Amino acid sequence: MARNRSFLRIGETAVPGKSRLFLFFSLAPAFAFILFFGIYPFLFACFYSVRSFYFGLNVDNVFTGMSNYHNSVIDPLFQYSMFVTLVFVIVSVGLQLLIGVGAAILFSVIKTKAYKYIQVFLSLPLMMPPVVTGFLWWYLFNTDLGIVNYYLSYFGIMPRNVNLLANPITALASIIYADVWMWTPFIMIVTYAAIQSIPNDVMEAAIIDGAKDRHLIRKIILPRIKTALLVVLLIRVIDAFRTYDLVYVLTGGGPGTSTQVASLEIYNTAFLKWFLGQSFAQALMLTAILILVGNILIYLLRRGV
Amino acid sequence: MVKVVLENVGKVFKSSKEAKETIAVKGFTAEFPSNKVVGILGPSGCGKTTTLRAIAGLDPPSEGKIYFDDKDVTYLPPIERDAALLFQFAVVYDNMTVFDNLAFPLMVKGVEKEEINKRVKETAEFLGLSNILKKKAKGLPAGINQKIALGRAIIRKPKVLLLDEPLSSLDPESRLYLRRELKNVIRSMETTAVYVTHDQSEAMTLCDKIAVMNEGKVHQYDTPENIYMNPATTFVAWFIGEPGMNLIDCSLEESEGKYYIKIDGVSDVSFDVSKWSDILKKSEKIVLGIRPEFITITKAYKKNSMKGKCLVVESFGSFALLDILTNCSPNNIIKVKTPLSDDLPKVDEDIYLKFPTEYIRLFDKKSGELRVVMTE
Amino acid sequence: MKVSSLIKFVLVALVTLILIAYFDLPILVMIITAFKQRADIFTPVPKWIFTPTLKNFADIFAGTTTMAEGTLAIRNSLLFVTISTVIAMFIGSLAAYGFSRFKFFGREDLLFFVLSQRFMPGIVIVLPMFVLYSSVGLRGTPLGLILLYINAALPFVIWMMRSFFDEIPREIDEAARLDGHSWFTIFIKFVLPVARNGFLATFLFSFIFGWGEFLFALILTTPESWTMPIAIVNSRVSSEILWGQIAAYGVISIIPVFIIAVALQKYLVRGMTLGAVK
Amino acid sequence: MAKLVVENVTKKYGPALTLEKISFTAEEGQITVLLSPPNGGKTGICKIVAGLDEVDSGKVYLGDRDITNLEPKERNVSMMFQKLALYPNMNVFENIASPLKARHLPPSEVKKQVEAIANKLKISHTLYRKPGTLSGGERQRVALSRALVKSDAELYILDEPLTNLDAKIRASMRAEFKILQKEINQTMLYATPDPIEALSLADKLIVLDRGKIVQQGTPEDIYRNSVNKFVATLVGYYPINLIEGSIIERGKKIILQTDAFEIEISKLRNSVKDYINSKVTLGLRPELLNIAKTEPKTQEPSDLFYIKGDVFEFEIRGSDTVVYVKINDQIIRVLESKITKYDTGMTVWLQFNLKDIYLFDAASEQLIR
Repeated sequence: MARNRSFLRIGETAVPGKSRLFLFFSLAPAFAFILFFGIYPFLFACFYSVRSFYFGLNVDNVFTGMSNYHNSVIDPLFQYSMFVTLVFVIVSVGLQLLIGVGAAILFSVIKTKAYKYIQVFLSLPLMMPPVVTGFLWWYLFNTDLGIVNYYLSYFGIMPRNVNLLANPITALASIIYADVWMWTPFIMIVTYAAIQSIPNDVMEAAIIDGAKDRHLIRKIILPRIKTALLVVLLIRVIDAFRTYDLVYVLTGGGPGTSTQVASLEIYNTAFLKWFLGQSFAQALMLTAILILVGNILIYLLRRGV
Repeated sequence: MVKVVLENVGKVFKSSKEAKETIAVKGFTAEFPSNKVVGILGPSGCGKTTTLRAIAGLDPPSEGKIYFDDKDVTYLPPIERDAALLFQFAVVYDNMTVFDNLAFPLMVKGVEKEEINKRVKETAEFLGLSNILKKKAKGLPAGINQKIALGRAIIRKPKVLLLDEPLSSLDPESRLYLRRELKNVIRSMETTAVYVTHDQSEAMTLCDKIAVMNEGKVHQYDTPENIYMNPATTFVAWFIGEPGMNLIDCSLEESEGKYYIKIDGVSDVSFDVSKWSDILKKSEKIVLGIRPEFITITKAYKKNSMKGKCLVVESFGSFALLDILTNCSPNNIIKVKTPLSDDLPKVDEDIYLKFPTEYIRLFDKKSGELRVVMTE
Repeated sequence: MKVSSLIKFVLVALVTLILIAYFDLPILVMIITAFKQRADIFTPVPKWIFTPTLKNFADIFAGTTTMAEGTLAIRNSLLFVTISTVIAMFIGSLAAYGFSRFKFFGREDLLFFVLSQRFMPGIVIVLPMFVLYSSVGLRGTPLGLILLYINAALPFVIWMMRSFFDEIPREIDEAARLDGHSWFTIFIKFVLPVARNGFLATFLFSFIFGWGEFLFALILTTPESWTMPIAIVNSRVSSEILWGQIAAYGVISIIPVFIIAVALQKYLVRGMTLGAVK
Repeated sequence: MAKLVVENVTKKYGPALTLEKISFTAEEGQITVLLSPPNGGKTGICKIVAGLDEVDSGKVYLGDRDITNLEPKERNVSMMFQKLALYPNMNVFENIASPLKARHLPPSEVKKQVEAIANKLKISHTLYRKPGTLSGGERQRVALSRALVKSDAELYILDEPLTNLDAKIRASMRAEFKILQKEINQTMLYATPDPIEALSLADKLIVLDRGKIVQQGTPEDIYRNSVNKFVATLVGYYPINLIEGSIIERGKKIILQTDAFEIEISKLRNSVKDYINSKVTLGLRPELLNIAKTEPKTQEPSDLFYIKGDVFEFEIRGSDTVVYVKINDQIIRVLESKITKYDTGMTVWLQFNLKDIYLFDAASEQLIR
């Protein structure tokens, strides 16, 4: 019975010699990469996050305990960047969820055959390189040339010469707007697919039972796509926490530091102050948040979507 | 309590990819009498489920009309037809309790709470589900699931009950059990039931009338006995019965003013068919059909019997199934079903087959249609 | 009955149109701008009708402007991303096959460890690599970036390919083993061909992700090894913003991606959720 | 061709299934059939013999070789899978050729052997098509060809080869397979959940219940002397009637008393003497029961029993009739292998022979006789 606990199995069975060799060689290259490019940087960051490590500057690289962490936490700039990130994540992902799920339900309830083609059009923003997206919106929000300003003033919503990216509130709103533009299709498409994966039988049975659209949505559709929704939500939350490129291009963190999200703040600590030690500390704190969210996601994935 | 009338119902599926059309059902015309169970029987892909879905209103037919009594329902949505449908794989709403499952059809209609409670209780009682009403419907055995689905179907007392192979996904034991249950329910409910299945014993036991389908066409719509005794086409002859009819090529021959059927490739077997010569003369080629259970075997030669070699003997408790190698065409193996006895032929033994005249059916080879029933 | 379904149709059509306008109009504006003359861009009122020109594209390819790095960056992007994706596909598929076919102690944990790499903030990886590359001279080299890109693509490839392999009945492998084939032959000749659609989809997704990658390239490239996103960002630095050329550049950058996107519609959801939602 | 010996094989397959001390022999040139309901352990045994699953303990011998720890390809066995496992990316020819190619046979030889087996199984016309375009029956034949093309395999393992087919085609394939087996005359291990297939094909039948062998022997023997209720229920042509009752002694007679009827079984005194006054289950096979429409003349004493009852209902299935006879609220199924019509409620006499009755101990479910 001891062999029952064998480490290596094919399907339900312990792996015999030659198969074991193949298993090793199948995993080895990938793990060589992941260990080196995943684990090494992480350990490196951990090690230097507790040292006064300045890159290229003539500063003593010494152990400083938790002071990098401490200084980051009490740094108003870092605090503010975490706050902006949080606002960005909540508002942006919230809007995406609202519009995306709504559109997905609409399309599934009307059962249009054209969805296939509609999806192609709606998925385009998703495929754009983020930098191009950032640029595009930078152009669209441009005071003199952008169509956003033009049409907003055309319909009398605001004067033409307001620079939306120059005001802390509207700048953040603009970033959120662009992010919603970019990621809502993701939520919509995934939700739509989740709804489609509800067995046809179940939907038809409910229809035969006399269910109307609102019953279908409330009693059949929503309960069955719960988990899938949570998964996309978490993926979005994690990615939104890491957002870098869009903000970098659109506002560069400005005006001032008003849209300085966490990734940008860390980047600046590293490449403006060249204080890599502190930037590691900040990065690891961000990682900690992501690990927390990620673990919930992993728990859900393990339970099965 | 309505009669369902299908008038020349047809369904064509268009595949946008290959610009190809698949004819699923063609010219289905039949009347399903009220308060009876009608079976639609056929191999998979014969169009039986398509027909059922058209009656349910899930996919309207591409041609023809469907009436419930005199009302044209061809294009009505399911909700307005008052028909219930049971799927092959039982559908339960597994995020709800059993109670909520049963209550669902009433709830969406906006029936009063008290009335719902009462009817759910009644239905649960009737089907023996009372003790699990509070359970989540998830993870119950398939047999129970199908019962819940059945409960959901009958709780709103539908006029028409449609069943799409509801038993085929169950294990044999619960299948037998649920089959009897189903029979009770249908009898006590006064509803017109349409039962789709590929399993002939299910159709034969449950249904008052059966429509046998193949490749979109109805081959025969008749009582189970007639379908068994006088199959309308060679397909029905082959499909019904376990095993189905032996189908043997023959030719019509004339001698001294009399007409005989002779089996191709066998010289000394013939049957007098003078009485039907007018009908048979119209056929280019004739197929003789005889059920394995009606063939008699002897070890010694008798007049008008056919020689064969026994290839396979399978004994089945009370009877045996023999595969006999003969010179017949198109298939040189004739199946014989015979009661188990001590002088059963052995493998490789030569035996003689005799076809009792009254069980012989003659078909037209080209159209496959039944031409002559040799009973008098 | 008829009237209500007509209203429903109109309503839905309207919402669909609004959604398409919301999501595709900005892209349309970019495409239009790419074909505009300078004079047509700098107008107070957006011009929807104008005489199109190919000058912006021609300038990029001729290198006659300040965006001389343009064609180089296009070439770099194509090269780095293709090479890294191809390598990641093979390494990753092999590992995915191992994960799919063998049960071994800690398999699940290992798989989720792989997944966690996908959710690591890029900055945590790139800063240490910046230090390391600086010291070993890999900074600014194609090799350095390609290695990082391979690593970045691996979690995605492993998870996607595993979900495709899981759909292939184990009996295929077992039958091939009984036929007497070796594991490696089974993987290459029996399993991979069956998963070829999934393989292609995974490849294309990885390509798209690599194509749009920004942070690693920003920190680890020099003008000779700039990729397209970096070239675009840096074009803003010049004294006058060449809107037409930047738009043309953007159009070039989205062409391969859009072609792929149309081809990938069937696998879109799977790719975006690492196979978690099918 | 070789003899397969499985000795004390034990293997845990998760919480639902454990193979426990499986021991049996598959004789040279015979079909040994493993029969069990789904998830009874058949597939596990097939895979262990094939080398796809490793045993926890126990030994597997093929001929005089110990193959317990050999890789599948070193065992010289061939297997056909329930799910067929045809290679969808290869055409039929390449599928069948796969085992030959793995041995690096010259192409001309491969072609010759593939064509020979394809001919024998009547699939020559499909050789250059992909499996996806074939009908269910054709696919089955391709999978069988691929298993049989290794003509020097010492053992052929067939894991539910006919299960996926339509009932109609399955019956005809069964007979064809029987002829084929006679022709190629190889050692075969054949798993199936279908008792009819098992009874028809087996030289030796092994009945499994949740990972344990409950009975092995010839099909006839297992059918006649099923060791317990499980085997009696599984191995038959129609579900057996099971009637609760008890054995009592009345004077010198031994009586089997059930809710439905009483019969005298004094002749079985020797077998049932330990069970007097205890609860038993009477098993009556529907196919071994007869119905008389008129009252038979009884000649005492006789081994034939006649029990009066009335027809509750009857069903015509294919060319058989199932009659439900009601006797004191007990319903007994009778299978007649012909079509007979009855009126519901009419009085009939159920007729069976003493030698055809099964008695099981109600508690242990084991056969008493």
